[in-house]
Amino acid sequence: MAEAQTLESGESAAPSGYADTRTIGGPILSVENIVVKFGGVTAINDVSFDVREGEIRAIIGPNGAGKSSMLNVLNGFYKPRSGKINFAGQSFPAMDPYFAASNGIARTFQNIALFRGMSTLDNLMTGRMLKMKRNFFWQCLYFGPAQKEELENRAHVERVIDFLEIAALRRTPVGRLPYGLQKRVELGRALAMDPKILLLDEPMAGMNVEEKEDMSRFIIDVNEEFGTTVILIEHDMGVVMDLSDRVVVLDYGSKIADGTPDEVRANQDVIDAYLGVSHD
Amino acid sequence: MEFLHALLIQPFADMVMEPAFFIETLVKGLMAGVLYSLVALGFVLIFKASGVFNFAQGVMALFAALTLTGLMELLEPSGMPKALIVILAIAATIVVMILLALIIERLVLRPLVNQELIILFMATLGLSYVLEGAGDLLWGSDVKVLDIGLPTDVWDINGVFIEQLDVTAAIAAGSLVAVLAVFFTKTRIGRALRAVADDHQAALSVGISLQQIWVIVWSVAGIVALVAGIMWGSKSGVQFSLSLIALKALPVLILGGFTSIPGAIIGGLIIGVGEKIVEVFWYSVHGGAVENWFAFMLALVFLMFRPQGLFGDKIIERV
Amino acid sequence: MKLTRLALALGVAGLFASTADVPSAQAKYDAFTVPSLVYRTGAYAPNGIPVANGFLDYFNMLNERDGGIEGIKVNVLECETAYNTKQAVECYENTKNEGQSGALAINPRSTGATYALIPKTTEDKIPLLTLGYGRTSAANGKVFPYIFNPPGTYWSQATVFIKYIAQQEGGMENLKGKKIALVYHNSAYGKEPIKTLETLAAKHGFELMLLPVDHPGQEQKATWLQVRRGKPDWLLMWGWGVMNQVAIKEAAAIRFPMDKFIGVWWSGSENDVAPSGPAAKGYLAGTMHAPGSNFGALEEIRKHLYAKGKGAGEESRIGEVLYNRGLLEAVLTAEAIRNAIKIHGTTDIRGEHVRDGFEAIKLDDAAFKRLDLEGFMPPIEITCENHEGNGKIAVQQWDPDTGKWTVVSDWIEPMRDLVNELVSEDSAAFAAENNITPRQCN
Amino acid sequence: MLYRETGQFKRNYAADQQLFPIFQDKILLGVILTVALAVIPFVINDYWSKAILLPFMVYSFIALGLNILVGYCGQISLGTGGFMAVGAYSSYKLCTAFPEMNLVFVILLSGGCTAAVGVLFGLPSLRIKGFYLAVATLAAQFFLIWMFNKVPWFYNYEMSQITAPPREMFGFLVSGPQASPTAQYLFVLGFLIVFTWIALNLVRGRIGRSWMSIRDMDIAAELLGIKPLKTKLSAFAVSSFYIGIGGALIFHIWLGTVEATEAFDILQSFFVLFAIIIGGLGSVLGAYLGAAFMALMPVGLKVVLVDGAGMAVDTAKHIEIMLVGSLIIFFLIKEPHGLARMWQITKEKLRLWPFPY
Repeated sequence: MAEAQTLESGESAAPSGYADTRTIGGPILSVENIVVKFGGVTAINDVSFDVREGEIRAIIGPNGAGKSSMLNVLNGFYKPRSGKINFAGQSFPAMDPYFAASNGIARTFQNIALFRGMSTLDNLMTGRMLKMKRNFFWQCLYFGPAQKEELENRAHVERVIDFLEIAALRRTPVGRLPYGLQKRVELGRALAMDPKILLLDEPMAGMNVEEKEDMSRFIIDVNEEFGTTVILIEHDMGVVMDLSDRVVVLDYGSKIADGTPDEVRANQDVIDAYLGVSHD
Repeated sequence: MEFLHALLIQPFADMVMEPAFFIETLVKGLMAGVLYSLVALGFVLIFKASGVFNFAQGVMALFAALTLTGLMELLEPSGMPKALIVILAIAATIVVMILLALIIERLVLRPLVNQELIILFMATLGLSYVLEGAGDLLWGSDVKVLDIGLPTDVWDINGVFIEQLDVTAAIAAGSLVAVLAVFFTKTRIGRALRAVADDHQAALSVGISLQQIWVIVWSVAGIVALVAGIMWGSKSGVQFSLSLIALKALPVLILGGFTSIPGAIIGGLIIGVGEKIVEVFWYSVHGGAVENWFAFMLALVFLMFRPQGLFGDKIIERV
Repeated sequence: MKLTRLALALGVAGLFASTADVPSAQAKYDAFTVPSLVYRTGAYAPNGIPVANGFLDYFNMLNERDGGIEGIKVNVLECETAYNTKQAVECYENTKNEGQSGALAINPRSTGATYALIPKTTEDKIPLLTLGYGRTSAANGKVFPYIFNPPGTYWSQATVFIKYIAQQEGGMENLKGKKIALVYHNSAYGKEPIKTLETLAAKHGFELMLLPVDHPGQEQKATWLQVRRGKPDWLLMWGWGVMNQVAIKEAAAIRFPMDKFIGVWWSGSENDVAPSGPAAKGYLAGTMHAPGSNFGALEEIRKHLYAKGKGAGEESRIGEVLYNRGLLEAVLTAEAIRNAIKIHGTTDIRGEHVRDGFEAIKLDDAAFKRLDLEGFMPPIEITCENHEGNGKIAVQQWDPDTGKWTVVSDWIEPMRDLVNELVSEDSAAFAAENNITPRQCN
Repeated sequence: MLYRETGQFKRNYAADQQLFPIFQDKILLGVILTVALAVIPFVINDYWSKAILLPFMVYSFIALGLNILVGYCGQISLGTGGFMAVGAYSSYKLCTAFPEMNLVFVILLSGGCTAAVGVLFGLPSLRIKGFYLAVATLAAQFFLIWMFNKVPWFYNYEMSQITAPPREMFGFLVSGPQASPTAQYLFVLGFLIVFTWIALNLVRGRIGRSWMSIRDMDIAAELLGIKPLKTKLSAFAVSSFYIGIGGALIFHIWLGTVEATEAFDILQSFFVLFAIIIGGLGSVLGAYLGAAFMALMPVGLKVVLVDGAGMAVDTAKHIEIMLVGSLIIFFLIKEPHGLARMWQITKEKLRLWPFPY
């Protein structure tokens, strides 16, 4: 698994007739034996998996399986009871949110977590926060270095805006946008961070078919054009199977399957979990 | 060294050396605490049911007490026996407070439903201005003596002085809490109120009218304000300063939690006892008049360990 | 739309304010302007109302009876401060140029406002009358040429209380070993007597216990626990507002002997003792003037105002302590205006002339008789260097059965040496700090 | 038509990110600045200075500071009065300890002192949120006022009522009784203009966005790499800096004398909080509008009711209080986002007015 591999086109990831030119690298991030508990409840129980550079990795499972908790562990919002996280050449018992962000882990949220009082543009600009270094003094003056930096980052954000086709929404407070667009802005904010790894928590929940198609296209584009590794939680099986290179399946906090979409689809435990076979 | 001695040793030595005085301090602290609780209770009722931080609670106490004294003055010339006047005036004041709740719901709360909490808080501030002006305009700004026949004497129990008015206040507060407890657990409306407190949407979906609930809860808070107004007003006379007792309730609120009735009571008692003991026994350290900030500091330090207060609902963060 | 209306209101406000600032010089004034900074609202309103009424009634009575002063009516301009310094400053600026005369004298009626206005009125040459409050060292007329604080300062009063206590205890030497507690409003005002009392404590060997009470003073249990514990022989109180009522009630509750409890003259009104009912019997307070309504001038007020329905308050409240206090402010102001006219030989007077009038105030028994106020207060004499006026101070006692205050002591002379020493020390420091060269008085 | 933006194109990001991108706004601002700088100084008198303009400007300054904390960073504070007192008393100490120091530096330094105190009392904000934090900041309010009243060092062992010594700027007295209204007005105006500009710069840049992100969704902000404690404390620091300067200006320029217990009591904290809520949370313009409403409305009503309608002062005051209260409620119902939002909506209407269709 260590050496690079190339997926055959049309097998799983990209729509048919589309040549997959991506290079999937070695593991960029991995978790080992993660346990998360809230009070007496075990949300994640001894889960391990890895994510390879450049792939789209899906985490699926029924409601309450611990998927969002897993993302929360990956970017440091939850501290696991035990286990470790390997990232950026280091190993941590728990991720530090600031370290995660500054090393290129960005995410979107299941329930949109945009800054509702700010405009679309400002929301995206917050994604550039870590790239902006001018100190307080220059910020007070604005003109000079701070403005230069501001404009450079603005140019970057404008590229994301163009990419996501939300140019018309620049000045609109995001609280006033419809749901689907809010999801898109949230993706934009994550993209503005220039992420190496993008964590997407149900990016298509509550969308209609067209919106889902748009969103799928963006995810694929991001993955292909920028080579961004994507970790994706999604309920829509069709989408998951189409998009992802590999899938982890969680049920009641435990990993029950891990593999390509086809492998997972054939796994009896997964079928049981989704069809609701009772646990003993 | 001397300072450390005064800070760390002397006060405790004093407590041991003067047990009777220590007990009296404790008792007075508890009594003061009861009075704080009475005010805090009004805040909690409204916050619990509607999430509104009702800044006007203090002014409501003033308004209720002003109305009561005003009505008693009006009834005075009728020649009725004093007890009857008092009962009539109290009943009439309760009616006024209920009317007030109706008006507040109609003119302030209903148009602001679903607004952010800080906006509602701000509106209660506007309300406190209106009530303050109206109370003074209607009844005048003079000090009014409030005498509804509560005992004012002092019991001397082996050199420990206990004011009967304080004991009355404690009994009133206790019965009030008991009545409220019965109201919340045994009556249909009470259960509805708790449903609203837990989840507005859910309450609406089972057919509880938010408007009614608000009127009821503001009426109850108005009656609590009346009790607080009577207890405080009997001591100092009824005058504008009565509205400032609200400040005394704020540390109690953060200590006890904004949503807990037992919290308001226990918080009040802790604040009352704590500030009296610190004020009295550590006098040589600070030189007096530390009660105000001490209450808040106590609450603040406490909050650092339990951000939701003593009995408040646990805050769970999720994304 | 709302904004335009708001702008309109503000515009109107501006218009009024700007027209107010045009001074004109006519041959004879229509009226003298005497602003009255009142607090008929807010936390201290119960005290502010009678003071304001007494002041207003006296001038209105002069207007009704004599057609004013020297035939010129006095226009008392009330301005509401709610006992708030910021609003008082607004009031001062709003009224100081009103009318043809401009403000002839200002009564700020709060310590904070007094301090804020001392430099301003000095600059604007308008006398500031602070009757028994304000800045003590303003008694030094050389440093504070426009500030008057007759008939006595807090420092004078503190020495009088100690003298009274010594009298009751049978002599100054008996103060030794006694314990005197001071319960005070925790503000600049309440802290005023501390320095004096500390000096006296050191000199006469009594122990001083300091018990601050924070504004507003609704809740004082801790303070009175301290009193219970410290067991002082005498209690002094520098209180204000609701603090007074609660303190008297708490003192009764711990069974402190009321006749050993002396309040400053701002803690000795009917309002302060009323909520305590019979428990306040025997409570003492300082006073600068006699209580009650048995004075000719008050009769005149009844006759010329209340009988015609023109009184400022309720008739039954004429003669209350604070009503008489307001009346005294008016009497002194009127007297200063009269003096100013006499000295300068014209009725076209302004604030600076009235200052000279204040410095010529010499009210002896005969003068009080002329004013229909025989026995109202002991003689005072204000001079260029002495703005305190050497008033004497008495102690009065409350009797809830009759609902009246009675003066129970002689009119006691303060310890002038001690007070003067403190005054000159403090005023010299003020002069140095503010680059003031004390003026010459001859 | 008045606010027509058609035809005003932005050709680069710098032009798009300027403070007043719309041409009409620039004109309006120009007019206001011209009046403020070139007209008012020549016509101002004591009344306009002490009763109207200084209170308005000083409270605008303080409201601006509080709005940074509450409106932009979402941390409700009721310690404003206490922080104002820190500004006033530290400027008094600095001013009397170093009589040669220029008043501008004195005031800036006292702003710095206040910022330090603000950071200290901002520490609990990491754990405490919402109304709990609001009430907890009252600890700062009560403790600071008690301290300034209690510890004689702060008032140089004299009266706890401190008095501002006379100080000059460019040869003109700006504090003390002899200071001319023009000098005082321009002094405060200078502070106001400079620091409004700085505030505008801060809120439109990186720091402002970090504040707003904490306000809107602190968890998401943290996961973007924004450090909550640092961000909150920076808001406390900047906010307290402004409030401290405001307190120092009240002391030196407007009142000339203050006493902590009276001038900076808890009601001041509420007063400023109301100003920003009425004016508009998270809006620099809102701070100005709110301060105007809270500071000038009572004066205006007083003039109308007492001088205009000849009402008795106490009745007028009661009615004034009721009116202010009713107006607060009315504005909240009409536009919960404050006068600033109302102005924005008016502007949007004016884009088409008088031809709305």
